[in-house]
Amino acid sequence: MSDAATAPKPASRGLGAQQKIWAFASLIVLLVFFSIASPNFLQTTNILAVLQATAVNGVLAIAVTMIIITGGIDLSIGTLMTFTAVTAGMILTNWGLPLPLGVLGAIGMGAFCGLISGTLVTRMRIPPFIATLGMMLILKGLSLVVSGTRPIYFNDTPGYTEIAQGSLIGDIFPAVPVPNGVLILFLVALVMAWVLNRTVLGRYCFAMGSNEEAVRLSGVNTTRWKTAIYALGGGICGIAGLLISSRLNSAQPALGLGYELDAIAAVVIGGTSLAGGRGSILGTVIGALIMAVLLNGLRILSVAQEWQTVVTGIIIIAAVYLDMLRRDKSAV
Amino acid sequence: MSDAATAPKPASRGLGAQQKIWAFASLIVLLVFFSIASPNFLQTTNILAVLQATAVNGVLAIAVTMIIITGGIDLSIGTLMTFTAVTAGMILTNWGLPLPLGVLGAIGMGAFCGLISGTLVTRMRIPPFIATLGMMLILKGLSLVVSGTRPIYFNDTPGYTEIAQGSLIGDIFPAVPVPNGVLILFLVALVMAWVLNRTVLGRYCFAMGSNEEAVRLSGVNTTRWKTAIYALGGGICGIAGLLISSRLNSAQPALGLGYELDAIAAVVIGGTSLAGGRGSILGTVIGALIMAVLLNGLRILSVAQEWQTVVTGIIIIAAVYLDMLRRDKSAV
Amino acid sequence: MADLVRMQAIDKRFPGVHALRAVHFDLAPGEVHALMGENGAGKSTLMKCLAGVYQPDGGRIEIDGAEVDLPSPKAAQDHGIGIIHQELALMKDLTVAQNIWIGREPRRSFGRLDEGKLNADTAALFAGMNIAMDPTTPVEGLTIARQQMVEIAKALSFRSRVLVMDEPTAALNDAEIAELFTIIRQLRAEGVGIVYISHKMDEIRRIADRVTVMRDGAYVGTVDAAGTPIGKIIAMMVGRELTDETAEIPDLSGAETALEVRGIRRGRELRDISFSLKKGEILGFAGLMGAGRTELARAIFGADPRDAGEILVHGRPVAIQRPQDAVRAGIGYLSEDRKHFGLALGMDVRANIAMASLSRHTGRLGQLDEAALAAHARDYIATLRIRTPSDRQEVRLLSGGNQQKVVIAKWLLRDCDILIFDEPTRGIDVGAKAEIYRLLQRLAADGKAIIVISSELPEVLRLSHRIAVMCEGRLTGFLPGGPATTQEEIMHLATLRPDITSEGAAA
Amino acid sequence: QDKLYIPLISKGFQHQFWQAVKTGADKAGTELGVEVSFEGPDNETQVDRQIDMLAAALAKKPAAIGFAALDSQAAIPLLKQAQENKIPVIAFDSGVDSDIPVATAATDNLAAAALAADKMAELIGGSGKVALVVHDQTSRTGVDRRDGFVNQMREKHPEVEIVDIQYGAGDQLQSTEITKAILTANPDLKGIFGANEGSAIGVVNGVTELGRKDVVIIGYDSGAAQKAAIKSGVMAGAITQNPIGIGYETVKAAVAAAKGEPVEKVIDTGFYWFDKTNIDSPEIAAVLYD
Ligand SMILES: Nc1ncnc2c1ncn2[C@@H]1O[C@H](COP(=O)(O)OP(=O)(O)OP(=O)(O)O)[C@@H](O)[C@H]1O
Ligand SMILES: Nc1ncnc2c1ncn2[C@@H]1O[C@H](COP(=O)(O)OP(=O)(O)OP(=O)(O)O)[C@@H](O)[C@H]1O
Ligand SMILES: O[C@@H]1[C@H](O)[C@H](O)CO[C@H]1O
Ligand SMILES: [Mg+2]
Ligand SMILES: [Mg+2]
Repeated sequence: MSDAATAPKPASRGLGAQQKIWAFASLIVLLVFFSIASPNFLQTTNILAVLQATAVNGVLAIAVTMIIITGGIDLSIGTLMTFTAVTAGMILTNWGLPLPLGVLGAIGMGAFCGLISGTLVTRMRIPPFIATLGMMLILKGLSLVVSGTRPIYFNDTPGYTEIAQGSLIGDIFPAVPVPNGVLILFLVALVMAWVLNRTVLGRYCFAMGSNEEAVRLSGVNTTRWKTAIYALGGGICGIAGLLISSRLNSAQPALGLGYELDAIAAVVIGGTSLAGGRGSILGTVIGALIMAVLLNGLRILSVAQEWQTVVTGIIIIAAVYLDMLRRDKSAV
Repeated sequence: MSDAATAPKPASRGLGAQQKIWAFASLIVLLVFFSIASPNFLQTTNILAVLQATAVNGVLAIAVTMIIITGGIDLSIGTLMTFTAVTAGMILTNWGLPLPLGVLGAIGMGAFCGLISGTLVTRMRIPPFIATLGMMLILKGLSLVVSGTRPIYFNDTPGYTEIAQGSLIGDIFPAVPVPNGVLILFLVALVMAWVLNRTVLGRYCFAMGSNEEAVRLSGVNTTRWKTAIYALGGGICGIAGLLISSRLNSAQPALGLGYELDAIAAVVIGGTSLAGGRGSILGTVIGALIMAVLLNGLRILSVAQEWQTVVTGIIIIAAVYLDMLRRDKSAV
Repeated sequence: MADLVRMQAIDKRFPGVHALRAVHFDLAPGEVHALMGENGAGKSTLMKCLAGVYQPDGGRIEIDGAEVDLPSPKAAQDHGIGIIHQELALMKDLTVAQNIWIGREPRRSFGRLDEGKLNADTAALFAGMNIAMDPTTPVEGLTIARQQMVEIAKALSFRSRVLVMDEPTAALNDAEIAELFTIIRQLRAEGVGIVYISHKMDEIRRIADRVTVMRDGAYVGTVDAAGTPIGKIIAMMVGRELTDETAEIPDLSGAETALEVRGIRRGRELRDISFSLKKGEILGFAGLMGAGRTELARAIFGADPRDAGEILVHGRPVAIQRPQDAVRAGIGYLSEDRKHFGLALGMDVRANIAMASLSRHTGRLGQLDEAALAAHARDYIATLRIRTPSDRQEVRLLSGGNQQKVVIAKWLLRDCDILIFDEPTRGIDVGAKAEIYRLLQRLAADGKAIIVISSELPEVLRLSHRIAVMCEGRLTGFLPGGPATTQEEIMHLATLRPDITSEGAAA
Repeated sequence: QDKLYIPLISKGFQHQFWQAVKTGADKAGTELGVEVSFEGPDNETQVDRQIDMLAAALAKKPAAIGFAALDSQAAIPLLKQAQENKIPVIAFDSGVDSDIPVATAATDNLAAAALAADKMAELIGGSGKVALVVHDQTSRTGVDRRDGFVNQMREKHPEVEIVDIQYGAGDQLQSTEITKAILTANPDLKGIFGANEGSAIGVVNGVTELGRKDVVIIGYDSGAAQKAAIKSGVMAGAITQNPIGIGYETVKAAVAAAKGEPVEKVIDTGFYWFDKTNIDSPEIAAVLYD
């Protein structure tokens, strides 16, 4: 399409682009450091392991990136992921329906729950932090209720583990057995980057994050668009739910809490502003990679767990500080 | 004091007052409901247990209320609480110093860590969410490092458990053995309500939360004041650290994560706006009480644990929704 | 006698913009020195350098003949420099009094606030300014005009030796402006040096002693206010002569009705308002502050709820509950508060211009036609002379007047049949103002129906084909546009409060 | 209405292990005609949450109470309150450092982990590198299983080198990533011990994802996935406790104590090694859960 090629980049990306580069620099520094520190780090299998480890957090982070750009937040993404996994488990294992229905069911349930969060935020005007904190608890409880507090295994759906663990790429190029989970992460990232930068939905994300009232007074149905963005985020959480449950070959109903903070950290390390109005998917993916590389590297170096935590905290602050340093002082 | 009586009330409190009444209504509804539903609920021992359960979360919530009113957030309050408890443990148990030094040490360490968070937020311009997310991890790790991943017991400091568990009031009026922890919660609340409504520091909290740039342009050293507010919040986390470790007669180094969300939920249920600029300590205390009553009541009714989670989520949303309902529709 | 302030060869660059090029400015004690220039000429930037908000990249600032360094607003305050910023900088959650004394609140021991003294001092300050305002009102509920009064009161409270007023009257009506001028004259008599920035040319005659003109970030010259014809000052500003045209009132007797409003009501703010508007007509709304014109516009547009009332567009009733209903029905509304209601400040010029029209440039998958949006943006940047390095510049980096033009462009692009402009020339320079007047006339000639709300009576008179006047939520009458109507007639209707007899008769 | 009421305050709730304890408790409740409730915090760090649960349980005036202390000292004031109100306390899963509990139904985690160490040494041929993936760095069960395993190796199998111990919160996904990192850093690793169900599954996943077939995996607890891994040979074997038995015995002892009958002070519910060979035997099958 010619217009995509000729059109200059939107400003939100102009700024975003620089940020990405900075987050990217942090990533490179970490990669170089760990490569030197451990000869085992830069092996194909380990690189694949790092990518694989990025997939779930990366997809969740993408889900919440858009929402954060609107100036909102979604704390329920972790437990929603679990709830969608449980949903897939119910459909496939308990009801014995075919795989595609399980996939659609998980994504649909994610979108539906996102719709509820979105409705709470828009129509009922509950601050996103509280609406999604409530949803986080509700979904956590419901996952346990629905599953009967028991993991649901996918043993009867043999294709299920292929979703994250198989390798379509490896089938074609056996030298690079990139797991499907990673492929899905990059596909989701590509699609969402397109949505954010090229579509009207993405434009409204940035605009509402910048000044929602001005957008409303421009005749835009902000209620509907914002609700749609939460629903879309929920649908993407459904993809994360499929990934994690495929990897574990089971829906683990007790898991999920805490995943939201990791995802949000990835988003912010990637240069998206929690105040809304600016951010990028590429940044988020780099942020998720930074976190995965960091944890993997520290584990390979056998850094004691307690120090791993300390170092992660420092790196999160440092990565964002680097980003601040280059920003215009007067920028808000 | 005549001028206090004649002076019209500041608007920020005027608004706050209404909100408090609504949160208060939710609290009363819960109390009435549980009293009817279970004869065991309205016993003195249970009421005291509820109050005792409110103490730690309440003090933490007060610590973060001020920070939220400035438009910031502090996610590190939970692990900072733990770190101050570990500090007290080091001072009292490992070094064998006298009790007052342990108390001062915990509060001082809290203030110091708050100072660091504040500096990250103000001087290094790192968004509060990230600065304190990083601090949350750093302090979590450091608690484990310093304690050697083992609880530190206060068996050699016999007075220590008295801090939260003794009852000065009970010594005087044996009929109402209100634990000191509860007394401390109310003292902290009183002092902080005074600070927030009657002092310059409090005024700048509201002002910065309302429009920080305007305050800065008015010649106020916002950097210094905001840093001070984070330090004060940290000091109060130190009090929470003393309370929890006194209650457990031990500093539990792994505890703390997740407490920040409960505290923030209490603050928001109490009518303080996460956008900054408005809020009250009384509201926060009521918010913390609502959460404690709710959990205790559900337990007394033997509601299944997974449903407890669901109900808590719903009530958090409902309490804030009630508050929204009465607000002017056009208010942002 | 040494100059109070002397700014020499001040230079200031922003990324992509050379905002000040070796600008000179001086101020004597006891003078009102007007600083003039087109939107984006650099007036606010120069004064922000003096107020310690920006650090100049070059040049020197002297106060009482001694060079000073002004690294912060506080440092400037300590030198006796006070400023009223062009953009309101208030804390909406605080009261009026708390806003005025922020950073200087009367204290007692232990950092305790003396709230009683705070409010008493404010009451005294307001009394001196002849303003009736309760010091304990939260700022949030105030209209822009009243917020502006608070800013002025705040600046006065400093008892500064140098007082910078950056478009203080942009939101004020004539009575308030007169009040302000009384205060300014009094300060001048006390020896205060006042820098006065405004786009209202008549004010220069009334209040200024000297005028310094800037253009494109450069110093053009300083002239005596009394002895220099306005036309010459304008020529210095815009680099050419402007011709002033008056409105020709078209014959609209055969035109069809575009908008009809029947019995709009809301509480005490809007009381049973009905009127109609024809295609090709410009209907001016005049009234004092608080008359309810903005409220009426927002109610028609669906931005605020109504208690009662019907709206007919092209003769057909339309249910307008929310702004999107209005826009769908072909109504556009340009708000009086661009910062809060008009612009996504963090986004670029192109995105803001496109904001109301995205649905028209969206493909089947929701993809945007960026090329078309870019072309539109560049068109409007050219036609409205928006001073911006490119259509990708973030709007927050534009000068106030240029931001206003972006909002206008947004509604022009949307191409509504009915346009409501609320204070469309607020903060806009003379040259641009004339362009906007011409634009409105052209739009009307093209068959658009236009409502213009303005607090500047000359503007209402100059633009309107018909004038509606409001007072306290009521429509008190209509007057014909053009030279036949006088300001006095408008003021009469604008102060026509319902008298006891009519209230009694209604009951 | 006259039904005895016996609350169990456990260390956890969501883990399958605790659900198995609950199953045993419910079973005893039905058989003995008493009302049983079961509650525990989200994770084993939340000592004060457990105390609040205990307080609420005491307010319900129970006939007796079952308690699996996260930190035995922290609960002492409330346990004293129970004693004063003549509510017998039965400790389960791990002991309480106090003479208040009238009985304790627990597993000796130190001994159980030592058995795992013996089996590991045997299966890797007496020497080589091994690693541990443990669920928690601070909780009693995590610490005991780690120390039990490590000390036994040090004392009895000095040829075996423990190269790494990492903690995955019992979260399968985290434990998977940890396992992969450990294997990357130590390509010549011979065996990994996963110290609870989630950790053990994580180890299995990590080893499988890396396509390694030469690593000896020893697990802990049971659950469907772990049982399958043992049957398929991916996991060499595991230690199981008797969670259903723990729950059952706790309620049984509580009822007896409430009725003033004598109870045994220590009820050893035992632990067992199970592998491919004995997994289907009736004694083992009875102590496993899905
Ligand atoms: N922080 C900034 N970053 C980038 N450009 C800026 C910044 N502030 C001002 N500018 C630019 O500097 C120029 C001068 O702006 P300034 O606000 O001083 O104009 P002004 O004369 O006050 O105009 P107006 O009459 O519209 O208020 C404009 O082109 C504006 O876009
Ligand atoms: N003195 C006042 N104090 C508080 N609120 C006021 C005051 N005057 C007006 N208002 C509020 O403003 C509303 C309408 O005022 P507004 O200024 O928007 O009307 P307007 O005719 O559009 O005037 P403007 O010239 O400011 O646009 C009133 O209904 C009232 O709510
Ligand atoms: O074995 C159980 C569970 O695995 C739980 O994770 C911790 O407590 C232990 O006793
Ligand atoms: Mg200006
Ligand atoms: Mg108005």
